[in-house]
Amino acid sequence: MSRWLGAAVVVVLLAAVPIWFEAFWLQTGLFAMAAIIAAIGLSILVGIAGQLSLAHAFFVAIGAYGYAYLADRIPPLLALVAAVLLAGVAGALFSPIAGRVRGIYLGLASLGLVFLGQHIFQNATGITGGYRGVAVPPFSLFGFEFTGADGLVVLGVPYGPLEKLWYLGLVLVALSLWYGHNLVRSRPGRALATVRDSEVAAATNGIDVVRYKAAAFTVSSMYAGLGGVLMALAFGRIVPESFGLLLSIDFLVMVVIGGAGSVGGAAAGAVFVTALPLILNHYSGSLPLLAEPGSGGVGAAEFSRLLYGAAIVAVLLFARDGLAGLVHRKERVV
Amino acid sequence: MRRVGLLAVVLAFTVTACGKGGAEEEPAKGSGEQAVKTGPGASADTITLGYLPDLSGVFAPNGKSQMEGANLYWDAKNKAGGICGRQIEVKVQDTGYDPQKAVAAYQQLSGDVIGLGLVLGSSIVNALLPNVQQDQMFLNFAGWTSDILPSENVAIAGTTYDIEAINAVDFLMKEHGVASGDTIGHLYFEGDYGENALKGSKFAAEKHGLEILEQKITPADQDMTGQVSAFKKAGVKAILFSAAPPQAASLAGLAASQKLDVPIVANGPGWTPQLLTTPAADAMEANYFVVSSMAPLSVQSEGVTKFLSEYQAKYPKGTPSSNGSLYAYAGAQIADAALTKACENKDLTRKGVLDALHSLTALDTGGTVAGTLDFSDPASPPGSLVYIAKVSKDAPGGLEALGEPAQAADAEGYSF
Amino acid sequence: MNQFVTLFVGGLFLGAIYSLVALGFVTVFKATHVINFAQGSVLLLGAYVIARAHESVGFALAVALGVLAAAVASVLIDAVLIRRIRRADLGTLAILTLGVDILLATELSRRIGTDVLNIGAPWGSDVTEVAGIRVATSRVLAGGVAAVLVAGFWLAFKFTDFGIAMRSAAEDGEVASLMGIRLNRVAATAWALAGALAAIGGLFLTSFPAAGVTGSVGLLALATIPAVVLGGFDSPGGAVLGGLIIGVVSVLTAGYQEELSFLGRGLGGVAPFAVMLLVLLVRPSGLFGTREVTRV
Amino acid sequence: MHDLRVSYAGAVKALRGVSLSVPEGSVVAVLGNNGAGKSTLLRALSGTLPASGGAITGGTIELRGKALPRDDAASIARSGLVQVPEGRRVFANLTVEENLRAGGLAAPDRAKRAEARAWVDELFPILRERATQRAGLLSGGEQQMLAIGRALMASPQVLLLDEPSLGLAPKIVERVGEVIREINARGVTVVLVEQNAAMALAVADHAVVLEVGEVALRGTAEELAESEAVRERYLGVSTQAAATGTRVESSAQPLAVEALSVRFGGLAALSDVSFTVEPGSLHALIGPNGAGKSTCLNVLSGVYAASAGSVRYGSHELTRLRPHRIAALGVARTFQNIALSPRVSVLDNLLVARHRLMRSGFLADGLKLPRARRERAEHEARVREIAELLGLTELERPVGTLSYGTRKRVELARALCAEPELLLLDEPVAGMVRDESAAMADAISRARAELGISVLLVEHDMTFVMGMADRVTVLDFGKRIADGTPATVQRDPDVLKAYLGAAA
Repeated sequence: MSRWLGAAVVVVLLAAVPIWFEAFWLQTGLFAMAAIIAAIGLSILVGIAGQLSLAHAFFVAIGAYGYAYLADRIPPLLALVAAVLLAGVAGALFSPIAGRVRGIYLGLASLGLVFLGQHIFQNATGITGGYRGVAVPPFSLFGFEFTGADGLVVLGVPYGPLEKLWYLGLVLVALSLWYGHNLVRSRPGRALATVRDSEVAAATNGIDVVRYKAAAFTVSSMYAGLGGVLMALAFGRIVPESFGLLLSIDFLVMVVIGGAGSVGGAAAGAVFVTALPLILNHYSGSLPLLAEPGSGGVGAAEFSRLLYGAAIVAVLLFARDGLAGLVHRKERVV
Repeated sequence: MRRVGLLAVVLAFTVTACGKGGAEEEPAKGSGEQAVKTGPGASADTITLGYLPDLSGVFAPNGKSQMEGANLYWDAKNKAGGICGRQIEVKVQDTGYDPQKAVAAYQQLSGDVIGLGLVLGSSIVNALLPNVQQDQMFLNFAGWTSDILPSENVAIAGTTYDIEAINAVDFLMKEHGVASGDTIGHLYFEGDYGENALKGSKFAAEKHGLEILEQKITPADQDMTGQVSAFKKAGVKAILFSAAPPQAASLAGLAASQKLDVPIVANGPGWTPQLLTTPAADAMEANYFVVSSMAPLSVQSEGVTKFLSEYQAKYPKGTPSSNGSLYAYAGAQIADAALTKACENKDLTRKGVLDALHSLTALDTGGTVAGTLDFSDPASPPGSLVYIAKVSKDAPGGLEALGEPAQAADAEGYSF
Repeated sequence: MNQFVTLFVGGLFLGAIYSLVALGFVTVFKATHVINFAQGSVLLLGAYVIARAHESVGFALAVALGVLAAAVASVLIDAVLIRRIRRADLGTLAILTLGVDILLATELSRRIGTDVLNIGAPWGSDVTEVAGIRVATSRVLAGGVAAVLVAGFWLAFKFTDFGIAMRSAAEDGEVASLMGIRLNRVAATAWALAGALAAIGGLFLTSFPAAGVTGSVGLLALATIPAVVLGGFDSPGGAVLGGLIIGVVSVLTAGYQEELSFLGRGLGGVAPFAVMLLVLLVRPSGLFGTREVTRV
Repeated sequence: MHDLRVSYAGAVKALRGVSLSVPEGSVVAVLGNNGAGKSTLLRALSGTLPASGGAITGGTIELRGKALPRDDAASIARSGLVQVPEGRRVFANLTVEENLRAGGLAAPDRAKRAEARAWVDELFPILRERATQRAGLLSGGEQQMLAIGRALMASPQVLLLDEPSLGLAPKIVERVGEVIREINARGVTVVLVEQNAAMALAVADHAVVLEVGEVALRGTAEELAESEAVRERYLGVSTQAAATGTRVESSAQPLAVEALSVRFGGLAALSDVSFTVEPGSLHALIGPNGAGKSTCLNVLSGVYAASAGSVRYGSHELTRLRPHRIAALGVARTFQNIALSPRVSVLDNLLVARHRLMRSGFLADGLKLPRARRERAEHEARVREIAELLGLTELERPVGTLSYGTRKRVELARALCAEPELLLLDEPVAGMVRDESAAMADAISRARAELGISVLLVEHDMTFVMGMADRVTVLDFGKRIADGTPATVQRDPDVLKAYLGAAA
């Protein structure tokens, strides 16, 4: 009973955010939501299935570009679904390598995909617009446009694209968390965890290891694709530079400091990694330690970068189960 | 449940702390001559300008010197009384050259500023443009690509990379004996800057029957061995350069070492005085030229002299650069002119400033930017003249202007 | 043809520098099973110290200082951080070094700021003519130094007590410790060597024909990742060969950009990764890497 | 060594107060079954416990009155206590010469090193001949010589030998025995850890028998060799053959192994082995360490590829199937080293075995469709039944937090949850105390009776096997040396020899 009440309070509060918070917070929140969705996917791949991947940014880009390209041609909702499927197909196509190459070789091989992707996005100007990028068509659902054009006002607050996207983001995040939670404790989820802990044990329990590795890549890429679509919508315009190595690394950091294999941890890691620099920047004026931008000394941007590095080191040294481990103090497992 | 309760309290607290502030325009208050209509970013005693440089990403060095230039200008302006009685406040947000951060940074600034004094990078401007248009803000773009045209909101100090490249080809043909049928190499960055310059050089090449040998690189490429070798094999008569200083040093040094003794003409961002401390300094002094609408610091114009003296007073240890601090300085001059004009029009709203900007048809920057600037047509860059300068170890900033700013005849027929 | 030879030779010399950095990766991996992503910022640190010090203490001493600084920094990463979670999995250790890399690289680029620091090499932009091909002297020297160092490494690995301790520890750490080999000492030595190699790699990567030390030089170490993977993570020979291959591939794809323009321009940075992917498809553990064995 | 206590990861108590004193210049043998704590004892002595997640929780270790450090293997080695690890573990990619040099790094000085080198050359002339070859290319026996030689290079005062006879031919084992005596003759104290009681008792002065982390017997070698208790432990002789299980009604098909051979590189792990598991029977596959039992099991479950021969389950040829296909035929197995997911709950670990019986996939399960929920509920109910059959409670706990014995039972339960027709068990009672192993035997028998399955059991513990098997196949050095009922096998002279050596 109290759980339902608590959930209801959280839902109401989250739904009220656009009424109270300024555009900056909505924008930051949307980026965090996009990161949460994609990070859950990577957590399934790295944490549950034990397949190290540095290619996540590539699959995020497939989702983002896929949506931007398709939404001009088919209804945006279909474009969203198609973009997610497209990312899934890209993940499945990578599975011959994923099936053959193991461990750190897989991680670094997948790194190659990010560089190849960047090259393709820069050069396939017909679809991606090259370095100029492409405008992302606004989302619409059964004729309801996610733009400010309809002049919708709620409680005195004009509802523009950010306010509307906020709700789309909430729904997508909720669905992603729900699916992720279900998956972890389901037949395929158990199969993936067994593949991670012992491929031999998995195989002798009737699990087709190669197929499940490919499936893990596919599902994870579909998550990445969905995250990519939301990211594209939050941006309004996407350029190749957004989907580079740094983004891939960020995703891996989210998963590791969140606590590999924990869906909730990945979400927490995503919020931390995405929002930390934005929020530090936001408050840079009120933090006495930081130098004014442009005045030399340690500025907010450098400070947040240093904090990011220090957080990675600290979490790995002192909280090995990541942020998720801090919440659930579990018995230490061998 | 206790956790949820706590969360609710925290949230409620945050909510009350930062309720969504309205951003309505205030009607003209007061009476008589003082009645100036204001909007977001302008009050009775301050005008707030937003700056979105890159302070932590790949162009952080540029970003820092740009902020030096901007601060220099506005500090002096404020000391002299500000603009129509109002002090200018500068709000800076770092973009890290990351469109995602830039969008968030913009959202953070947008409620409080009247316009954007400087934004670095065309991918960032592209990402911001939908919002900027909706907010009717003016935006001073650091980066000279014509991709951004036509946009009502964007102001560029001077001309664009493609026009620079056309002028560069013209210069090579007139002064360095490049003739129809020759091949010119063009080494350019992937992305807006390089590819915009390439558009110009291709236009000029077609017009004059020249061949262009393209070599595209990325900022991560630091060693031009392969590129120089390709140029040498093709027997290029000259090289156009649209990349960054580290690549310039590598290119010039390698060309000299491979006995590829041809002129290299670079766009503005291809130069920094630091290059004179590299081993390639001699090679650059012999063959390196820069085409830019920003004045080389050796030009003795009123604006540049003023800039230099102010700069040395404020940053005795700093090194002024023409596409960093001087550019932001010139950008501030433009913003100043638009704001002043808007104030004269009694309309310090964002729209008012934008209209004021477009009414400037012959803005004289005192020579920091070549020629006078005309902002009336959003479809073409405000300036069309360029300085051509030669590397010289003795000149301030390492560049010595070759003659007065000029414009190649070809540029007239060029469509953006 | 002449162009091909010029490019090929240029690529080999560039590759020789990559080989040094890659050898550092492999040394650390063999001794401690860590993928050291901090190699890039250690490289930057070495180059930075050389560039800052050469004016006051002279080039030779500056190089010594730079190498020392990089080696010490590298050892500290191992001794202070890695050692505490030595038995963590590969991914965790790799991310840990990434965190260190972010810290070190951020601070160094802040210090370097807008500057392009001259590394101060006495040979400047001199050029040497070898069999009709003109190559930057610094590259020839780099090739020579790389050859000497690689040979020295090989000899030391093969014949000295240290080399035997190192190889024993790499093959079976537990048994090595049973033989009285101090693993922490072996690890520290490996990290120190990797740091020193990175600094020397940094010296040559930032001297002519490159411009000098900028904040982004650390990223150059990324270019050696395909080299290491290509050669096989635990194979020093593979690292050297991989470095050479990557050098040649990137210079050739740049030089033949016109002919390869159907693949899109600007291939130089991508080609090494593409080659790496192709090699991994055929040999999942690189050219000379040891295959992972599944134990039951 | 006094009252030594060691535990792994706080859960498994591997040594529970072992005291042992080794007189200078003697040879002391430490005997015991798999999991008795022999290796743990050596790890504690040599300071390598932390590397395997163990820790000394009590007691002291002293060498000549001086306490040894607990976790610094290198300085222990340098202080003169040098170990020859189990399974030889030579540095395969180093040459023979380099291996010896590696050993010499712990020698106190150059002179000692040279002296040791001369001695090694004298002891093992073969190593001299093969000095420039890679150690990985040597035969098993030569590798053992090299491993001993490598340890001698450090001029040890005390030499610890961990299972030096493991997987070696009888002639070589004899040679190893001689070498140990020669080494001892030079004044080096030797601690010999062995499963091969015959060999160990032949060379040792004193011996102790460890059993589940405690000293069960101690005495001089002669006393122990004559002791009935030792015979019982190694051959299960005193257990009455009457206890043999009866065959159960079964839907399983016969498993026929014919002329099976497996080669790793040049090494023959199995050669020409044949036997048949009749439906509903409990068939035991036994043999000393390194005899090829586990290899055989790995081929049956598809983990290793056979070099020659065939394995047929009913009409299916298993050697050509991938493991998950074999599982789909109703063949389940357990692992000697426990291959459970430690961070996952017992329940979920058990449900993994239902994989082949369940149908829901990424869509149905992820979206929690009613079909998937119903399926899950049905299977969970069945899993709980089986867990109860094996006495498993606390199904929500992560497996990694359970004791070793319980984990072993979870491992068995998981195999049973697959509803197999044929169950392959790899050393189900290794490392268990007597009560635990009795409970395990009981669990296996009950499961067999209730579920009607055939069982192929690989085991070390003779007592355990003799009590329950219908039929026994004995392997030694990859070859079948006996096959028949427990009673016949127990009296087979080849078997006696394999277990107790020629002396028995």
